[in-house]
Amino acid sequence: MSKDLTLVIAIVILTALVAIFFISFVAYRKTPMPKGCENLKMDQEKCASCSNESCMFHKKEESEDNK
Amino acid sequence: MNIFVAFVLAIISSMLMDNVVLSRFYGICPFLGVSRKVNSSLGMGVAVVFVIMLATLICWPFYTYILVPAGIPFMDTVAYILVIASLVQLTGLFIKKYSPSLYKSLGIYLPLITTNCAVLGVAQGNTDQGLSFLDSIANGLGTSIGFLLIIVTFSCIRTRLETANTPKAFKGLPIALITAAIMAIALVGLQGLFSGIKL
Amino acid sequence: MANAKHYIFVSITLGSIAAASALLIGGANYLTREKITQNEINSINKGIVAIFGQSAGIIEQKEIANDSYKYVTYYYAVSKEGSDENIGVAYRTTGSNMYGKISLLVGFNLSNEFVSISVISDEQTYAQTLTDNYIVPVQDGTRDYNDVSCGATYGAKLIRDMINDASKANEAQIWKD
Amino acid sequence: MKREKGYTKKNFLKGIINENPLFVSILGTCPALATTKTLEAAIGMGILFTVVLICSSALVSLLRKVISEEIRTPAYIVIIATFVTIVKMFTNAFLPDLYSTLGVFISLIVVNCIVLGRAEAYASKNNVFDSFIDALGMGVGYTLALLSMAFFREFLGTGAFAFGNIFTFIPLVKVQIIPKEYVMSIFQNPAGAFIVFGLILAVLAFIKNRKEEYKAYLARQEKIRKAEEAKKAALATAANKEEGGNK
Repeated sequence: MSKDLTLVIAIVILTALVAIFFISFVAYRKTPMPKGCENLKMDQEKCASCSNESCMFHKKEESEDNK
Repeated sequence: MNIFVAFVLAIISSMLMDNVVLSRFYGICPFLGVSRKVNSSLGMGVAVVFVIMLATLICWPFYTYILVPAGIPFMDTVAYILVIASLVQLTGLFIKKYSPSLYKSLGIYLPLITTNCAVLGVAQGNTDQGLSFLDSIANGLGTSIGFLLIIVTFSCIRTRLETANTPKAFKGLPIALITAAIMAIALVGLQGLFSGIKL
Repeated sequence: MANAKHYIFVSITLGSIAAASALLIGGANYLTREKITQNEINSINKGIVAIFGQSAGIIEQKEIANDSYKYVTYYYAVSKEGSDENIGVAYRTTGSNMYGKISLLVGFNLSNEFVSISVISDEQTYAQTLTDNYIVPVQDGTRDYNDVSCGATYGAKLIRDMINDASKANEAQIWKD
Repeated sequence: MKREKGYTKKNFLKGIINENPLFVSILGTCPALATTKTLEAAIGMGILFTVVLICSSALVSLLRKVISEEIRTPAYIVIIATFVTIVKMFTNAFLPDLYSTLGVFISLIVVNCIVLGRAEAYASKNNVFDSFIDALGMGVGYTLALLSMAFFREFLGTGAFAFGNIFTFIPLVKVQIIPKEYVMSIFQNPAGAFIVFGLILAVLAFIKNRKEEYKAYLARQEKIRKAEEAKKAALATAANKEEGGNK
């Protein structure tokens, strides 16, 4: 197989994967929360050992602090 | 040698003797972060089992039948992380839509799993080590069940430790880490448990 | 309308990021590929030196695809540097078990006696126990094949099989045809 | 934006001391436990990690106006994974021994919380230079933390410091300090990693507690001194009054 063709295939595969991820990402966000799950928390505990900013708990706790 | 026995032995050894957290060091962050309450650790563990199994079932064929024939096996890490991230989102989507009760118990742990090393570590390890598909499944199953087992056990110990009289400097994480060390020593003792079986 | 525009912009951004990443990775692969193959050859040469001593080198190599020896993949004839005199043969064996892939060089001298082994590549997860408990004793001359415990049962059986396979291949002199 | 003086220096130093990713934020623990068997492996891991962190932070900050809010996570994941793959290939080509020692942990930099966390928390909001300095500080801080763990593990576990096994371009040096019969090989095992990490965290917590206690002690002393001064002043005024009365 020629070098250029391999690169084209690589681009196609990667773009397809990113597209799948993006679509599922948007779809997950747009799906409404089921009833009764609006205020789910991890048993009122804080993730003390993790300050991962991308984590959803992190943001929740911060916004609560702001209030 | 019976394939079934080998399969079970592979599961047991990647579950206990070469435990994912205590001897391979994957997934330490959730191991320390989500192990304060037994309920949360159970939810996290079950979610990890689910995602690791799905990732193993998808990533290995993806590597063998798409990436290698296309001549781009070097793109494995990028492909795996994207597959895992999509899987997490899709799983979340499905249980959000169709099973609110499941979402109630697992939903909040799912977004955490994208950055869990255990999932990527298992997917990457399966192909890096050149395992067969059956061995990959055994590895995935053993690893994930081992994670569930250890995180639940550890959270039980930690709830007891909260009330124990530990020195002030050791309160919280340090004593938890020392506990993990003792658990690791205990699991080392199991090595060669079934050495009577001739492979 | 604005929504559609926004989505087009977003997809173009993501698509170009993905394409750029694929190009970058492809370029890096193109730059490093030759070096990686060279490294592999170097590690085989190093293994030959580790088995047969300084100034040993490969004078002839042959790929072996014989179904009755499932681990043996390559045959190497070894000589002292600067002379054509053969001082031994080595076999490259590759196999995998439930812990992963491993690749060994097994060396024999001219009177078909086992000399030593040397590890070329080792993708096994728990390689440390294997190296300490099995590979080092074999290199030191122990050849009673006691299995070591590794995981739930034996991990070292693969190495024993690979050495036996190479030994059998050497006795049959499969490289002659 | 107007920046205060010495911001760059502060920005660099915060990653090393006040916000050390490993010892203060407890992030990136997986490679910290797995690759600290020897000093050399720790240095290698630290350098690779720093390179990935700097590259991805700089690029994310460069593209921060193009990447809109909703495609952040996918874009960041792709960028980080790309740099990790490139770093992995170059390691495999030029430092094959480091590559085989670290193994799958090079790929696992992708899911290291520090890289994604820095991209989201800092690089997506600040300019390229600041992000670069921030990433450099975090990387150096993480490397130093790894080195301090590897120091204890290698020293207690093997009793020696060996260089040249992984970085083959430097000559092989091995300094045996503790005789081989007296080493505690548990520190080379997984359990030893947990013990060393736990003890380091305990020592840091102890120092922090001591500092707080000392501050509280100083505050108490200050209070007592003030109270005594007030008392003295009251006594002096009372004495003055008495004197005045006697006259």
